[in-house]
Amino acid sequence: MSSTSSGAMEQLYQQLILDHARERHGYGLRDAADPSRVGESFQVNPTCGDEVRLRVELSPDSGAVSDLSWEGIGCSISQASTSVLSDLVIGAQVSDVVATSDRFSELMQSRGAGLGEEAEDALGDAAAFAGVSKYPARVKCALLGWMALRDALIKVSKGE
Amino acid sequence: MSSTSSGAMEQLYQQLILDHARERHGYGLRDAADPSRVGESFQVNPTCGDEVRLRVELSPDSGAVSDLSWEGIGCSISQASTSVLSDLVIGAQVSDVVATSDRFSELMQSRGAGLGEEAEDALGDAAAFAGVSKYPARVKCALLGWMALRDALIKVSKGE
Amino acid sequence: MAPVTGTTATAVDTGGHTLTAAELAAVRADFPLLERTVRDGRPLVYLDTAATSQKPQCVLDAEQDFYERRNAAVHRGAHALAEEATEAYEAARAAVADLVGVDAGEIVWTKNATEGINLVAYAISNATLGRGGAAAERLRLRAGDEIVVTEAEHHANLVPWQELCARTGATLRWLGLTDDGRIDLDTLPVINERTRVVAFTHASNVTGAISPVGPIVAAARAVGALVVLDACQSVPHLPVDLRALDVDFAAFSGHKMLGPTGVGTLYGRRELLEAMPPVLTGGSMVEVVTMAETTYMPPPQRFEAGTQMVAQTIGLHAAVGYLAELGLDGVAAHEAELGERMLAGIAEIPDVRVLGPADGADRLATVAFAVEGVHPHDVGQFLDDAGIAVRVGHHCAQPLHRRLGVASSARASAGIYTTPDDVDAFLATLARVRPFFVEGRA
Amino acid sequence: MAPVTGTTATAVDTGGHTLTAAELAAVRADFPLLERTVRDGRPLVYLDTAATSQKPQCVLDAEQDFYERRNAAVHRGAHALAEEATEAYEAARAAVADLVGVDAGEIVWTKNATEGINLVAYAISNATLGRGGAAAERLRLRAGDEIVVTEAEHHANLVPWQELCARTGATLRWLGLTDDGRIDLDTLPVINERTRVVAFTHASNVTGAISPVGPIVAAARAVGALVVLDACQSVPHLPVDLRALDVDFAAFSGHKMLGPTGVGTLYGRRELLEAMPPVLTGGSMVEVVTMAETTYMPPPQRFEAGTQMVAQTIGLHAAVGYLAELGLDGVAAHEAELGERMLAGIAEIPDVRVLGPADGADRLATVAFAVEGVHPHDVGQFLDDAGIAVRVGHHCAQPLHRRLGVASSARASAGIYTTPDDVDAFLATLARVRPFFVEGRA
Ligand SMILES: Cc1ncc(COP(=O)(O)O)c(C=O)c1O
Ligand SMILES: Cc1ncc(COP(=O)(O)O)c(C=O)c1O
Ligand code: FES
Ligand code: FES
Repeated sequence: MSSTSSGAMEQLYQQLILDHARERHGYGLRDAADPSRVGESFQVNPTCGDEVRLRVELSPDSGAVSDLSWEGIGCSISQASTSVLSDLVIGAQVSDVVATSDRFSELMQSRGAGLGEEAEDALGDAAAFAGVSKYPARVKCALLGWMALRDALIKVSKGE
Repeated sequence: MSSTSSGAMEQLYQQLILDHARERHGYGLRDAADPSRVGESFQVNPTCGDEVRLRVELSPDSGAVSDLSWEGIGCSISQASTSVLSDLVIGAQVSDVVATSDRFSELMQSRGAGLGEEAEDALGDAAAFAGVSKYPARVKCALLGWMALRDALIKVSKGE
Repeated sequence: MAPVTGTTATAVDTGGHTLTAAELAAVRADFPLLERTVRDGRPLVYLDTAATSQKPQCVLDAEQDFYERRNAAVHRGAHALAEEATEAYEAARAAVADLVGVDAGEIVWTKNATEGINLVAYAISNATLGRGGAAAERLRLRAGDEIVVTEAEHHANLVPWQELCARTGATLRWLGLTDDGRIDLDTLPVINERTRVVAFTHASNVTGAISPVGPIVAAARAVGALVVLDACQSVPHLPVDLRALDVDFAAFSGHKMLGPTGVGTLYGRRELLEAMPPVLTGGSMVEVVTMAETTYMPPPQRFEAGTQMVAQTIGLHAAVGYLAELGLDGVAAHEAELGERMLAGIAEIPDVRVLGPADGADRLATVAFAVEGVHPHDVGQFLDDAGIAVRVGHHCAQPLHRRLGVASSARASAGIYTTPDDVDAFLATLARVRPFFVEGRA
Repeated sequence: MAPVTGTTATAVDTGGHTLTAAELAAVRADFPLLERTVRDGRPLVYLDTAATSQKPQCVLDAEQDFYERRNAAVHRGAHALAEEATEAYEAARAAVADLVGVDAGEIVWTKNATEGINLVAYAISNATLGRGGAAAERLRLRAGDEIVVTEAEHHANLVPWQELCARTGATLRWLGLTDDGRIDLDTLPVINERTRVVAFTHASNVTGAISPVGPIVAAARAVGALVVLDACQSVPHLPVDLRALDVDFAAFSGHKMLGPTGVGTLYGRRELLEAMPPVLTGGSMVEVVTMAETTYMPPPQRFEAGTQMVAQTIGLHAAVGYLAELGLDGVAAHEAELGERMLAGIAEIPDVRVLGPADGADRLATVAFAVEGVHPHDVGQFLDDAGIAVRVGHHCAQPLHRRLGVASSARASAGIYTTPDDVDAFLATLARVRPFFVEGRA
């Protein structure tokens, strides 16, 4: 019986993750400057029942994410992941956001193998979640906010 | 691989059974002298789909079976058993018929053990079916006619 | 407990008392999986028995032996193998019936408890659509009819009734809960003369609370409602006599009672099964079939369409034999001791709250809990890292969690093979959870 | 045949050809039951594979290994065991999907094929009662709608449609048969613009006839009807590509394809599964549950309520691996040879008549027959006494038997492990049946 937590826990729950889980950047839904440029998505993780509601607002030329805010409940992984996402996405070009989101999904599907240094560097703080990919049951946690983001972007582009 | 049929087949399919299966005593439904003293039953063996329709007529005092006839399709065991039943039942007291039917059911449930000489003697030709009780899947064959008989007797007593 | 004939294996007879350390070691030796290690070599501490139990070797052997020596289609063939398979299959039914005090003809095989409950709901719904002739009259729902469940239900005993209501126009109502998760008998008046079915759990898979069956059945009987008992969590852990409980239907699952996956049981009072139209239809449950119409066999066959989970019923027979040999009263005594130990231990850990009854009376050794400020999934992950398997999530009981003011929880649950050391390892690791997540690391 | 990842065991790769004697001996060595004797020491000649197949050791081992090392509730836990169990369970789904050329998300686990067909029928019936919202619109039946089956169907693909008609008011119609038991394409005009579902068998479990899938599917497509294929007898014996066959649904059973009892498969075209309301409801198939209402997960989970037959899916994975390694074309070639041998042998026995196609083209090695003047049960009993296991009765196909002018029949059916010697032993004993019963004994 191990009596101290193994290194695996420190690797999974990096200090950056615990900090973001506490601070939750972007938390609290904000009203939009221009409702026609806003997309909102509500996602549930059916395994645990946790939820996120996420709102994006695009710049007038639709090229960039001018604002993003969210609310929800979930585990430290999901809360931290959505918090990091907020930092990465606000102000970024939509095309870059989509690329980051793809890369992050790929990282999550990597089953602990990672994506290599270069690709992970490009993920910035989101690379801290690499350890999650070792735990298939937690991958959905890390992706919950990102799925909401993708869905919200689709909605705003469709003008829903 | 046995190349001749084993003694088990001769024991199960006694010559008496094969003969009755061919001759089918009581076969062909007969009209009743007095319809108010007639009971009829239709039974299906759901495992094989075989059927029997059996008609009994009681004596005017209802004490005896004055006539019995039947029709149906089925295996040699079921045909022979109903044929033997006809011989045993026509002219017999209803109370004796019920006792014989109980004894025959018991024999069929005996899983090859039989009922002992005395009880089997009392069954007359129906004792030839003792071997059937070793084959659970065939017990219903031997009982098909007897079930119809019991049901027909109940019906006539209810005046249906 | 009446002795059950069939494959049994353990030498341990609890005599109704809790197990000695040596007896417990002997029991554990029967469960091969308990020897494995997880997460880089940590010994497994399996505290997820309420989700699914581990299986003793005799269950695996019984199934294997069936496949190696007797496998054949049952109730259909006249050849030697088919005879033997049919006999083994019906002996399993008799053993399960015996365990819960009913007749073999009242036991219907299902793939799990969920199917059993759905079977009752669909039979009622088919009766309402006119199937089953005059015999099914008493099952037909009419406008204004009500079905009553409780807020404590597993989704398996809630959603089928919601759907039945949606299909028929009946109304779903429910008994409420007290703050510690017990069925609140003050809400019994919800059961009224419009109530046609009362469906409730014998024991909660979240709070471990054992339901007050007597008063609920009495209320249902008083208005002539049918009673459906979800016995999933009781049959594996307590002596259960369904006849004495006076319920009309009860469902439970093999995989939670040391048996195989893929087999469950629906008990139905004989005259009700006889009145029910079939639900699944196909082979082995018919009498006469023409292209235009079909007549059906009597129960239980009427409800067993197609080739059944034969090998699994034989495995379940072995599990029932194993439980009966231990004695369910002994199982209950052993688990009660473990439950007390868990509750006492948790009470000493700051910021951990038990969801459900806090003391050991009328409850199972199934303990859901919340660690203040730490999400249950993170709690579970931390325990898992130490080799301790607990379940996290809503445990298929979202309304119950909502009622208790949380979205989800972590849950530790014990079985006959659980040791006091297992409980202690769990408690020691649980005490380190909040410091790890909330108080920050050195 | 695409190679299937997963547990496989045999060294035999047929390369699409029939088996040599040595290969056949190697295959048989994988099946422990085939070594047993019956009826006082007679070696078993198992010719009842169409009812249920025997299982290779690798299937038993895969199940046993699961219980001993990975048993846990799937899709519900975050602990290590649950992770491993979930992975094994989903890998099994992918393997089955691969075998029949569809996507894993289109495979729903059922307890048997019968449940799979009933699932489709109840989804349609629930849609007709208004469940499933706008998406389910295309599944709703209206007055005047028709469902078409054939006279060749197993009760499993007939009675559920009769019951669906009884529940909804739709009308059942059927394609007729030729005198040798094949679907009579002259009756195709029965399929018309009122037809909403066409359900038929890929291969008959009585006559062995393989159905003309192309023309029937074309007729159904022409009027926009859904096509449901009963693939119970085809998937175990032939290479089957469901996408190429262009059917909407297909059901088959694990126990007939070298796998365990208690597990079956329903294939459903993705957009149809997505449009279907759930049938069985309960845990693991819901998203948000309140006391008042519930939202459901996407397929296939939507149709998998409660704890599934997990160990059995893992056993089935091993069976699929075994079949794939043999190669279904090789299986078919081997069995075709045995079928020809049976048909040729029977043709030489006086007063024995084959029910179904008399030559080997487009048929399985499943041969039903009648011995003039001897009831099939007596035929079966006589064969059984010599250790030869055949099936007797109506084989869950009463209308088919009625159409062929008999109430029941005896049936011999071969599998990959059947030998020419098995067939010869059967023929030799069959030749002695009529003399024993009809010609009187010396
Ligand atoms: C053609 C056919 N359809 C359906 C079935 C039903 O399969 P199961 O009994 O496994 O549900 C069978 C086998 O019994 C069959 O042969
Ligand atoms: C109380 C209760 N009811 C019903 C069920 C459903 O059982 P199963 O998933 O075996 O159908 C469970 C277990 O999951 C349970 O704990
Ligand atoms: S556990 Fe629910 S989102 Fe992580
Ligand atoms: S086989 Fe049908 S009655 Fe004997």
